[in-house]
Amino acid sequence: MKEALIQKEVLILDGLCAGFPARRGEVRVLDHVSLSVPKGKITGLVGESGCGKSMTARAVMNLIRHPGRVTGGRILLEGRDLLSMRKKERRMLQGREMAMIFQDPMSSLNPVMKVGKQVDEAVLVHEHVTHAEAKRRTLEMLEAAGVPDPERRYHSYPHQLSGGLRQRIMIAMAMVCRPKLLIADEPTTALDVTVEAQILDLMKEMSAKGTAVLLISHNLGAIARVCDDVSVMYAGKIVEQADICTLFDRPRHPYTRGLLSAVSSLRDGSEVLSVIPGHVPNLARLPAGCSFSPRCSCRGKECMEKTPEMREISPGHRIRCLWEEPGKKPGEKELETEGLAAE
Amino acid sequence: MLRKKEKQIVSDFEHRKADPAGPSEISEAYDLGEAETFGKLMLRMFRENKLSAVSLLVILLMILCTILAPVLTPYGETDMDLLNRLQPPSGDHWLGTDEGGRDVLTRLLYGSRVSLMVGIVPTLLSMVLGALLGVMAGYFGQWTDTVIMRLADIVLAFPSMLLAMVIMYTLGGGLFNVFLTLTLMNWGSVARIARSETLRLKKSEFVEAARSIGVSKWKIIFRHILPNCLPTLIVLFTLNVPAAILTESSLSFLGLGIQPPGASWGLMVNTGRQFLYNAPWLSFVPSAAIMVAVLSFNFLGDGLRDVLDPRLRKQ
Amino acid sequence: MKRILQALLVLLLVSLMLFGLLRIVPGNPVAVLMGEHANQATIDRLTAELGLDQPIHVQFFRYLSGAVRGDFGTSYSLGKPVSGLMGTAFVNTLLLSLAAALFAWITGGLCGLLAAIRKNSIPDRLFMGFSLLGISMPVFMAAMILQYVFAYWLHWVPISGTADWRSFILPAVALGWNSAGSIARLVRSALLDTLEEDYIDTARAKGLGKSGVLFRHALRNTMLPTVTMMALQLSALLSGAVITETVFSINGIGRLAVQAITARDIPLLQGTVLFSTAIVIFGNLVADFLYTVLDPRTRKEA
Amino acid sequence: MSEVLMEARNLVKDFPAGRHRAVHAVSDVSLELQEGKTLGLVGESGCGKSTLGRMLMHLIPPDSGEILIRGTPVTWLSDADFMKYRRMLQMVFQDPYASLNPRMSVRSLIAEPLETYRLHESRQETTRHVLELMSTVGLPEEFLHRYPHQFSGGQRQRIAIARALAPDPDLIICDEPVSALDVSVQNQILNLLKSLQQSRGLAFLFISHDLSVVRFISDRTAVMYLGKICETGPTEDVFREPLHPYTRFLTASVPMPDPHRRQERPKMAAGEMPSPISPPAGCRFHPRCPYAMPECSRTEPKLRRCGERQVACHLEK
Repeated sequence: MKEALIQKEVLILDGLCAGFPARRGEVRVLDHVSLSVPKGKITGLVGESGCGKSMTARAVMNLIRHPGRVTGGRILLEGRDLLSMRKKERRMLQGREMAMIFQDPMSSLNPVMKVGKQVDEAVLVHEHVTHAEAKRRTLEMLEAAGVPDPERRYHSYPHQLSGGLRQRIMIAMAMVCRPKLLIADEPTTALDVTVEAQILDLMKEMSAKGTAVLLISHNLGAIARVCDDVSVMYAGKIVEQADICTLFDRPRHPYTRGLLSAVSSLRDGSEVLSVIPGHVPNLARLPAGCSFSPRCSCRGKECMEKTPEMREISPGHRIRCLWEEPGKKPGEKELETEGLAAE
Repeated sequence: MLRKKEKQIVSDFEHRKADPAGPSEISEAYDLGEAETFGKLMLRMFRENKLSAVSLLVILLMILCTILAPVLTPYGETDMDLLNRLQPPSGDHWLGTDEGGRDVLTRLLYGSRVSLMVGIVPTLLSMVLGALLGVMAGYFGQWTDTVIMRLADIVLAFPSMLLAMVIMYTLGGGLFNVFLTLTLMNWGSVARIARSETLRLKKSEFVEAARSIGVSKWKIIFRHILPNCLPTLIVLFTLNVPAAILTESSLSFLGLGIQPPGASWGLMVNTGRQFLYNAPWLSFVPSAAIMVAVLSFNFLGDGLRDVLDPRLRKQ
Repeated sequence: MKRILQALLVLLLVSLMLFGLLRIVPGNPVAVLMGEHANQATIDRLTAELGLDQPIHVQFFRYLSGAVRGDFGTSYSLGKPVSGLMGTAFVNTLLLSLAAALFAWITGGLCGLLAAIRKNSIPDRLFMGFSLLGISMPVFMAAMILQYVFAYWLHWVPISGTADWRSFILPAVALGWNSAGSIARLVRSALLDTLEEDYIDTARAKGLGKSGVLFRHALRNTMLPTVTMMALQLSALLSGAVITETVFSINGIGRLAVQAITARDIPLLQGTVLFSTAIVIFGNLVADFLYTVLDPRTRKEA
Repeated sequence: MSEVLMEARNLVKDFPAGRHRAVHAVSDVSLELQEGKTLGLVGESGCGKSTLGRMLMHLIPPDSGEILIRGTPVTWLSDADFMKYRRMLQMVFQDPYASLNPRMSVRSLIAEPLETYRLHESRQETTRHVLELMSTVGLPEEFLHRYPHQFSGGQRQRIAIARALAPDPDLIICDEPVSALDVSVQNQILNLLKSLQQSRGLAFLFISHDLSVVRFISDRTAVMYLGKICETGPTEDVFREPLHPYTRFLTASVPMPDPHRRQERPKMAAGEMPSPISPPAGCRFHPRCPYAMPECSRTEPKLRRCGERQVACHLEK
């Protein structure tokens, strides 16, 4: 227990694997995912649809849907391994020590229950307090989450609220027990930009109060705005990991470079946008060797034979790529418009 | 019931359609790339749901028996044998004889003609009628919708048995009138479902896209809307057939359906009921036949629904 | 309010259609009633007495204004006012249907619930088999088997009639089995669907256990489709009552309707069918209202 | 200055929402689309931009106002009479998973407009044209007889584009064509659209909530808020120096993919866009506007011209 107290890392994923049975063997959705989420910081997890980032969140919260399951690795919350815990023990941590908010704030709230009651519930499950006390805590939290007129909103049903307000309710619900870890799975994807900015600010505020946040997003802009460290995911694997400035200034993995130049070419006024050719591979039929190799512009012969391991290239900067020399600059600006060329 | 994986795929797929921004990792991982022709779909259904395969076999067997009835039994449908009345099942009469000494098995086989036809023909008619009216109501809206759906409301407000009784009373008994009655009774619910499907499809982007090109109304209905309603309608068909068989048997049981000396399973139960205590097989054998037929269609319908249209489960 | 008006409109149209249907029957009903040997003068006198010589719309309005006041005319065959006949029959049908509905809702609901919780287990298979049997078996078959086994064979309950409460047990089970099957299947699939909703994940992420998720979040949402279904089952129950009442010789509305048809007694038939339909329409109204109570999304904004 | 291809004058559209209430989706919107140019239409969800696109497309009739194509009023033409203008304008929809009929093959999807306008005599000619279109948008020939569910989002959007190109239109209305796609695929589609525009002299109305996408593809940009246009102008001007406070707010809200510039964003308007059922009186943005003056809640600012730009704000006079 002592160790847990001095530990800075709230959440550590160590070689986490998850998958589900398919017709032939097993489809591996998460392949040795390792990352850590330190206290008081926002850690980003970025990738395109289908890369496994939501699955990571669900694995931590024990929400993987049947028939998917965790097949290996460890999930450590302040040093305690969640996977070896008893079911009930693990459940009691959920909502109290770690909480989650979801992508779609409409479908994530129970439509037939007043939102205030739904927040109350989070308190009542974990603490032996009166309903009045729970309500007081709820109102306090709604206020902190920036819900205007909390007393009135307490009695609203989800369909009566706007998307931004619903997401604030979700955040209040997640934070009401003051968890040590908050997992946010695409919290702003369903929202408009102006509201997105407000929600991101709110998350920043929460992390400043000491909560460790794992922010999952496909939006590099949102990641750049609030995160301290970032992991980039591709086809179930983490391909690059660094602090935010290093990742945006000196990306090393060709996929990260491709993503970044795709986004930045949209703004720097170039006539032709930079693209990554082809599209995300089907997890059931991953290419041999490096999963990214078919789309990689600087792949060598060995890329299609040898599976790269994660390795540290400078303190805190890890990549999963076979290319040794940084001077090589693999994957710099590609002017390929033929999207299907690589198929 | 047995197909979690399939359901998962479908639900994930639906989910992805509904919310394209939402990454759906599981469906990505599955191979959705293969085209599913109708044959492949059936194969998948049979692989995943053995019961539905068995049911289809039973139904085909029943139809075969119906056609081959004259070959399969040495007795005629109405051959009386007053010396052998109310005989229990024996070597000569596998399922015994009735109060007129007629062979029960023979009458069962001939009766299946009526019962299966009554199951299929009016259901088909009511599907066509209901689907057309429902699609029109949904697509054109306004007064077309009001008129058609009020009519459907009226039909659906009656307890179905009582409506059937009134119509049969007005028209008189007989096979053709049973067809007519069942068609009039059943189109309403089909129309309702077809309408709600149409409303859903009408809002879909591909119909809007067709309208933006300038495709004509009827072409949109026949090329875009009806083909997409088809899975729902097929499933509905297999679920309505057993309902029709049950209704006919109930009508005949009350003496309001098929008239003697014709044979239908319901009628056989009706006449057999007088001898319930000394010759119970007279009522129970045709009842069991009805049940087997209905069960088979229900199983088949369940299987089809799971493959073709998981949304229907809620209705 | 709008729903009530709509229901009244449907009821009006239903009575109109019923009236029309029963007037298409070829031949003068009075002549049929009197038999072959009646003389023309008597037939004419009786026709005039019953108002059957009036134009059809006059007959309809006369009937309608009577029906609103509770007067459904006089039964041809029994010679008594239809409303009185229906009064006694209604009590029996009500008792039977209520008992059947109770049986259907409780067993159906429980079976569906347990089957969904223990999805793909042996109890699930058993409950679903029981349900499928219910919806696949003709009502008369269920009735006859129950009658044969429990009344004729085991003598646990009376064979027929309405002598005491025990005689209602078999008819209620026979009648309710079918509905129980439909309800069980619906509850099961609705609950399984609800359990896949996103807000169930939210509840689990909050740390709620299985029962908490089920009772606090899933059940109420599962109720929504179920309530509509239960109202629909009312129509099925009244349909089935016709058969059950016949098999068990219960003097109810359904049996009255069958008797009316056999005796070609139009006022009686019209009265019973109209009355049953009114009950169904009323049941749907209640379901609509319940739905509004259960689902805040359908409520009007204050 | 190029010719005006399509013009909308004072379009209004309300949708009924229960008793005595209406969603004021589009209120008094005027805009011009020029031949061969792209107009970007940006705004948050629910601001009425899609409704506007559908009105221009003749899919829903406006309550009042006028639509002109090359100077001819077409607003109240019946569907049959409008047919001759249909060929000139086509549409690409947001959701590539929903905008293609799942039961039609690629061939019949792309051939549908060709058949509707009876552009070819024979089936072979139609097929040849379909193949030509497929190669234009970068789809290999062997996909001809496949069905939509066999394709990824980006490929489907290519099919939708080929379909829109089929009758050789002058204007394509793109309703959020890339918002359902991942970044790398999104860029492929945007490149395709831009090169098509240049090679074929197409005009686009590009509806999107994504400012950077609009910035890349548009010549001019119009910003919509709660059913009204609050600012229009050449894209670079609008983005570099927004005049309307809402535009300023919007451009500042977009998160930059650059961790060094995160604190640049000024903290401005809070809250969300109010419901279009009861829009605020006066300037519709005033409840959220940091510069709101008493006048703003009383009178509605008109769209005023200043140079090449137009802005509806009391501050800009």
